[in-house]
Amino acid sequence: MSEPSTTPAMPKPPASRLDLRSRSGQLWGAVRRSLMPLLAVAAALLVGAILLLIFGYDPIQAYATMWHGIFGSQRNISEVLLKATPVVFTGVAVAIAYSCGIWNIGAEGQFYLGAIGATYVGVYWGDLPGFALLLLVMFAGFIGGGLWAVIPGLLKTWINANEVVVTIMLNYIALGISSYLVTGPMKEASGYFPQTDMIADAARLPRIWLPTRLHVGVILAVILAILVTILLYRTPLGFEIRTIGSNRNAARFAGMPVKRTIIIAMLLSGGSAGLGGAVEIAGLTGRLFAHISPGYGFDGIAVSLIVNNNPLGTIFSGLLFGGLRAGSEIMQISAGIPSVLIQIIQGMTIAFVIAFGVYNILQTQQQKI
Amino acid sequence: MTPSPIPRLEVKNITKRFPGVLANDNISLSILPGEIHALLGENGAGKTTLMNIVYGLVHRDSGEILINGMPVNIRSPREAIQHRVGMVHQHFMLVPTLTVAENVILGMRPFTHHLLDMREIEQDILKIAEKYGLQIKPSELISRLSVGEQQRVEIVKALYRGVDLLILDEPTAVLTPQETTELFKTIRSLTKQGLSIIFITHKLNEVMEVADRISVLRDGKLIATKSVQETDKDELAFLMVDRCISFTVEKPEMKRGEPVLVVKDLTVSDKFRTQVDHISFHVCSGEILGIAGVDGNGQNELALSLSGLLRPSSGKILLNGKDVTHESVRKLNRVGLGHIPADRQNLGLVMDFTVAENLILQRYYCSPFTTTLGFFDLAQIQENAQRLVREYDIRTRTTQTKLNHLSGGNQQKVILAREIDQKPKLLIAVQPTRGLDCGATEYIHQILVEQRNAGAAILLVSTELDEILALSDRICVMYEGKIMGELLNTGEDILRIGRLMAGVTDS
Amino acid sequence: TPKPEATTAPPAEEKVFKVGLLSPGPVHDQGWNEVAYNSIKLIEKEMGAQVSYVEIEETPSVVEKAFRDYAEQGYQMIIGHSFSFQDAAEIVAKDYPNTVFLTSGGEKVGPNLAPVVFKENEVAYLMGIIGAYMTKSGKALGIGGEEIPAVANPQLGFKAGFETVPGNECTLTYINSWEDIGAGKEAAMAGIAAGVDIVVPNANIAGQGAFQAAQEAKILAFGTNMDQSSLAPETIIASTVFDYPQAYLAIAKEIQAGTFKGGKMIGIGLENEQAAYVAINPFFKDKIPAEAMQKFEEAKKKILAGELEVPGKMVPD
Amino acid sequence: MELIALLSATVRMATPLIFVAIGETYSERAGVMNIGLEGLMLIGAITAYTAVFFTGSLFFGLIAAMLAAMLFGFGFAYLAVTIKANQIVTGAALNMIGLGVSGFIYRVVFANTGIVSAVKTLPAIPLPFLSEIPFAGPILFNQNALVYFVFILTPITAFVLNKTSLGLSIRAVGEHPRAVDSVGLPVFRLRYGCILFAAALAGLGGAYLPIAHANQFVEGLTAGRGFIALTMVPFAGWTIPGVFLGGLLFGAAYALQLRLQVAQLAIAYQFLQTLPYLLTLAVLILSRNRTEQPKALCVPYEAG
Ligand SMILES: Nc1ncnc2c1ncn2[C@@H]1O[C@H](COP(=O)(O)OP(=O)(O)OP(=O)(O)O)[C@@H](O)[C@H]1O
Ligand SMILES: Nc1ncnc2c1ncn2[C@@H]1O[C@H](COP(=O)(O)OP(=O)(O)OP(=O)(O)O)[C@@H](O)[C@H]1O
Ligand SMILES: [Mg+2]
Ligand SMILES: [Mg+2]
Repeated sequence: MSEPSTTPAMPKPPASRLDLRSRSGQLWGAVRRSLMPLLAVAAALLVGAILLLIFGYDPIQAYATMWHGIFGSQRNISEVLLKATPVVFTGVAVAIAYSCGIWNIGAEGQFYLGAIGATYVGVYWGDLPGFALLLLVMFAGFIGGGLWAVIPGLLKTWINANEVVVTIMLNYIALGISSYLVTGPMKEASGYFPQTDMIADAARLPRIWLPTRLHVGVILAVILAILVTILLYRTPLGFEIRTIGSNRNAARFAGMPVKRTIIIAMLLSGGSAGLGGAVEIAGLTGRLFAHISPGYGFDGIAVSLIVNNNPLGTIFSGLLFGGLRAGSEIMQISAGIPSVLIQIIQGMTIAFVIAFGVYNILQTQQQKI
Repeated sequence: MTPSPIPRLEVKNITKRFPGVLANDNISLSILPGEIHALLGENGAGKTTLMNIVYGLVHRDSGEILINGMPVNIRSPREAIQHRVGMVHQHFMLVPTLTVAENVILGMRPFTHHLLDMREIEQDILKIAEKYGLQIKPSELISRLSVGEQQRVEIVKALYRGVDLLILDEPTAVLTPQETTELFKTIRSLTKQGLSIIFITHKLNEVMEVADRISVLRDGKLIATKSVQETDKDELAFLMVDRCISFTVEKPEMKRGEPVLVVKDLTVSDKFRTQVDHISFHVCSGEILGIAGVDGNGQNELALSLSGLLRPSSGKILLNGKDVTHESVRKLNRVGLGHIPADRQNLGLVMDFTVAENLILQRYYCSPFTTTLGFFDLAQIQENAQRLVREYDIRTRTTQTKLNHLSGGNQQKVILAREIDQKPKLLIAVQPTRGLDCGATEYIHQILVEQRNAGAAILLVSTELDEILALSDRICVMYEGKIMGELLNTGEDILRIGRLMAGVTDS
Repeated sequence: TPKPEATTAPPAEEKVFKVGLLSPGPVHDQGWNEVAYNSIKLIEKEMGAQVSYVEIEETPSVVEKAFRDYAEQGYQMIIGHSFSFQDAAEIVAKDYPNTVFLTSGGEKVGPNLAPVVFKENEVAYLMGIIGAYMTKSGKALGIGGEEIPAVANPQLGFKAGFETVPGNECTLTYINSWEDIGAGKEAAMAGIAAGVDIVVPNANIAGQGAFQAAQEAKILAFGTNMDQSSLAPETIIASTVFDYPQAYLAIAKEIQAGTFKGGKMIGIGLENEQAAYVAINPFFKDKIPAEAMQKFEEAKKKILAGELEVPGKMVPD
Repeated sequence: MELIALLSATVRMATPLIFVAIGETYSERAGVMNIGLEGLMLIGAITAYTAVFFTGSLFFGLIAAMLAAMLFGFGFAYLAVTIKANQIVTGAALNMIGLGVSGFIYRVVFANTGIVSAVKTLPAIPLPFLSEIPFAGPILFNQNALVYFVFILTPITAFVLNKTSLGLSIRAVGEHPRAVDSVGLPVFRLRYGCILFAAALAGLGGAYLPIAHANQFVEGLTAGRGFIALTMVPFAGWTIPGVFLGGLLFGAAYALQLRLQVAQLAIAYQFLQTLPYLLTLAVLILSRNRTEQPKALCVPYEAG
């Protein structure tokens, strides 16, 4: 050893080589991590097949139908992407809040508020020039959802109110608001149905894969996931968010603005979900109904957690969810399998995915408590 | 030679590998009845791992364990307890939201029996504690205790269970000298009744004082087992780190400059009590001011309030002549305050972040880590980490290793590297060497002195009188939130300091 | 222009008459959705048609795909069983001119697109008249699942009929659920405590909680959408019946025969005695005052003659 | 009379919530959050309905409901404790499976065979003398057996949690499982036990709906009660008396909003419907209770 003996020496190869090795290790880990969910889906389908057999359905036909329903045509693929889109938005929302140590069970409500904000702008400010209107619609969605999520954020930082309670309660309140608006102040001009008027044409998201109805929202979802990943892992704000999420005391010790960061994280989290709501309105429905979401906010929780709250990962888990949902409808339509049975298979798929996935992740990072 | 008695504990060829680390490498060792067996080794040498294996908390990859000559397969602490093995852990195994008494009896009574008559239980516990001279308040919540007090609870907890073999993993790291003396008395009286003790420490003085035999681990291997008569401090230190250790700190004459920190009439209190009681003192550049005192006398609160984490209820704090009493942590950090906190895992570090991330915990938003565009410069962060790992000899596999995979000593070095690298004008160091091996301690002492020589003002808070005497230029003694007295460190006032620490004034 | 996609059914199957149903909830809900399910079952039985249904969350955005899935597979008739499916139906109908799209409720029309709308308000009005003479306290309570036209319109009709007797008052509660039987029961009990002695639940199975409460409190009730008398034989005086199965069967026959003409709302009211009527529970036949039945018949005539406009009108003349 | 009706409606609405929340309190105190309560309630509901339908025995129905929910709870425990899967997603999956399984059983056994019918329900049992106490009597002492059970269960579970060594172990395992492990207590078994206990109570809470509150089963009849019960636990600061009061508060607000709707105030009914949620929020904000959640909540335990 060349170093003088007074300073303690540790034999070690150049750090860069070590890091390189660890990076390739990470790559292998990532490959395995993405293989495991596939295995899990396979296992779930196997158990599902047994269930189908027991109840007198032909599993081969059922799965063939499902396969066709997912990959069978341009349109089917586009529908899977469409179904994945909203849950990527809500999944990213859950992931941001989780990184900051907050359980956002309220993505559902934030999605609604985003949809409401977007509809309001799209309907009542429809005269604005084209692109500006579209931007404003998206912005209104972001702000609607974001402010709704700031409420639990503020209550958390001001009085340390438990966010699980607050966000769940706010979900119900958001539903009430939506129902009130479509039956009251925002009800369509003709006054017949509990729905708003159509938003202006200029406020609609352009389609990107004619003749399917796939719209630019799916690209927005991917961009959002990428931006949030960059934010969390490549910027000071993201570092603050993650530090607070891991150890709030250490964040204070490091001089981070804890309260402010929590509020910002919640704004971004709710904003993502709200953007999802805006995309749903501007991309698909064109107007607000009392029930604009079949539970995208709740799916977002699973979508985020399955991939360990990695925003980029939500693209993949979102696709899994989109595929399952699209497959579910086609299995009912073409194979006559009741929705409840499909629900069981979906539930099991998630259970398997999480069981396999987490087992694998734990192998790479044994955590002490 | 008399036939040696059946060992109380014998481990044979124990091997344990963690991802990337061979923590225990084919270790064989035996502990005799009535023996005090010291286990020595650098931070990360594998001492705790070995003991966790014996206690069933960690599972060995291979090897054998015999208790009283019988091979046993200990897979959980329950089985260890059944074999009358007790362990006081390095990192406390106490539930903060429960009381002392609840922690002590946890797991002691079958679920089906015994409604908990807490008053009776508390009496029992007090009896045991008094018998061994350990002071505890059974009805107090753990979360309201200082680390030293918690350590006492851990010992009582083990004794309350009745054991033949007691493992003490660095029990004295957080005890005052008096408490340590008491503990040794306790240990000796226990061994008289045939109890065996395994005693892990980094303090060679203690080893020489109390141990019968000593085993030294290095890099997961057993290097040697010696009886206390056939060895000395220097040899042990050499065995541990494979080089010579100097136990005294080279300290040139102080070059005292302007006062950097001035504290005037500072008071900190919460709902329950006043922790810092109208304190005034100052620290100059180029000087180390030692704050001595028994743990739990307000030193922690003092340090926290100086670094902006705790709001003082009255008084003034001046840093470089400016009033910073109510400044934010961030601002204090920017004007040159460094802080090595006592509670490193909870305050100083983010345990599931990487080494590199922990090393930029305060300066992440500054250049060069963040570019003008507002994004991280990963290359700079990485380079910073590699440089600090090298300069401060942080033993980690990579800079991307998570902190909870580092040994305690290396975790401490991460904080030290980060704080000192910012070239603080005022460095508050609270228990900077708690739990560190003698090599690392020597190293940290050197660095603190270097900083002082370079003109930093250093506020050293330590319950280790040795450390205070070795490093300080001036010494203040705290007792119940007050400063009992201040003196220049001539190295000759040990008795007077001891009196002050006990709350006895000079008059 | 959309290209026809690869999945066309084999030619042999093309002669089979195929009917698809988009159900916005579980088809066994003993209410709204079950009615639609019964419709396709009836078509299957009577015409030997091949029928299929899909339960989708009540979210308009997912509907378009389901419409297309059926149309794509050559279904000739697709029922979208909610007014809120009409936007999607309108879009898809343009692409599949050989398929007839029907929505239960709604207003959008096209050559191969038509809503089927019952004049629920008129039938409910008549039932309200019976209620007006059966009540002792003069108070009735409607219990709705959610505020949708199929609940709000008949409620307006019932209220108008009930309040033809001066001093009578009819109020409405929403329970925000179609499944929560407990809530239906509690809503009825809240009304009972406030002096109501007639409840009119219109909330699918959740409404059965209200019948249960009425039975326990020994007050009276009316059924909605189908003859519900058997659920509480000594409590339910009468029910409004909107016979979707018969209506859809008739339409299916037209479609198969090639005589179906879209382009307008298919309104079904009292003039169609088999499809929209008040079914009186035999147990109560003799217990309804003669005066009530007289007013009932008078009102029916006036409505049919266009002399009486009942609130809650949905179908333009 | 109005007030008595309101209060007894409160008790009826609150009972299933309190059952479920008591169980979940145990589970969370032991460090396991189960958001699959809704699914477990549905399992309990369909099982009780089926069992009572075919055997006519209400008692058997309740036992069967608890056992069936425990079976699914065991699956949850296996994933969440043994496999260390993320508790939240596992709970979400449980909700799906519960909805699917209960709906499937209902269709196969009842709807498709056309034998849907009302079942017999738990009768109100007026307690002698007590039920005649003016005012309180009819509210408290003229209820069905499950309501009495909730009144008994609340103090018992509170006592066990706070005053026995089992309760001490449960409280400790949710805070610091490693400490519990280090004193030789079985961390996994404690967690399994609490999860199963919570599942049994969720089954009971679910069973209450078709055989005590109403007399029918329908897909999704729990209508979000599992989630409300879930919020009651942190709302109450993880205490048993707290969830009892929280359940009553929510039940009262629900019963009140129905009455306000009947009263035809000039307020949109949607705002009245949100009253229970707003009230819960308001109480949460105003109350001084800021208990921290158990430290190890949602953290799987990894033995050395
Ligand atoms: N351990 C904790 N658990 C729950 N909430 C906490 C915890 N620590 C802090 N908080 C919440 O976060 C807040 C952060 O406190 P603090 O006043 O230190 O923020 P700050 O860093 O000074 O932010 P700002 O400068 O914006 O005021 C606290 O007031 C409290 O509400
Ligand atoms: N759970 C774990 N996962 C991975 N590595 C571990 C784990 N526990 C310990 N190690 C590693 O094993 C080695 C031995 O650690 P151990 O805690 O036994 O050291 P020690 O001798 O007790 O050190 P100290 O004096 O600092 O307490 C260290 O390199 C440590 O990083
Ligand atoms: Mg150690
Ligand atoms: Mg502050």
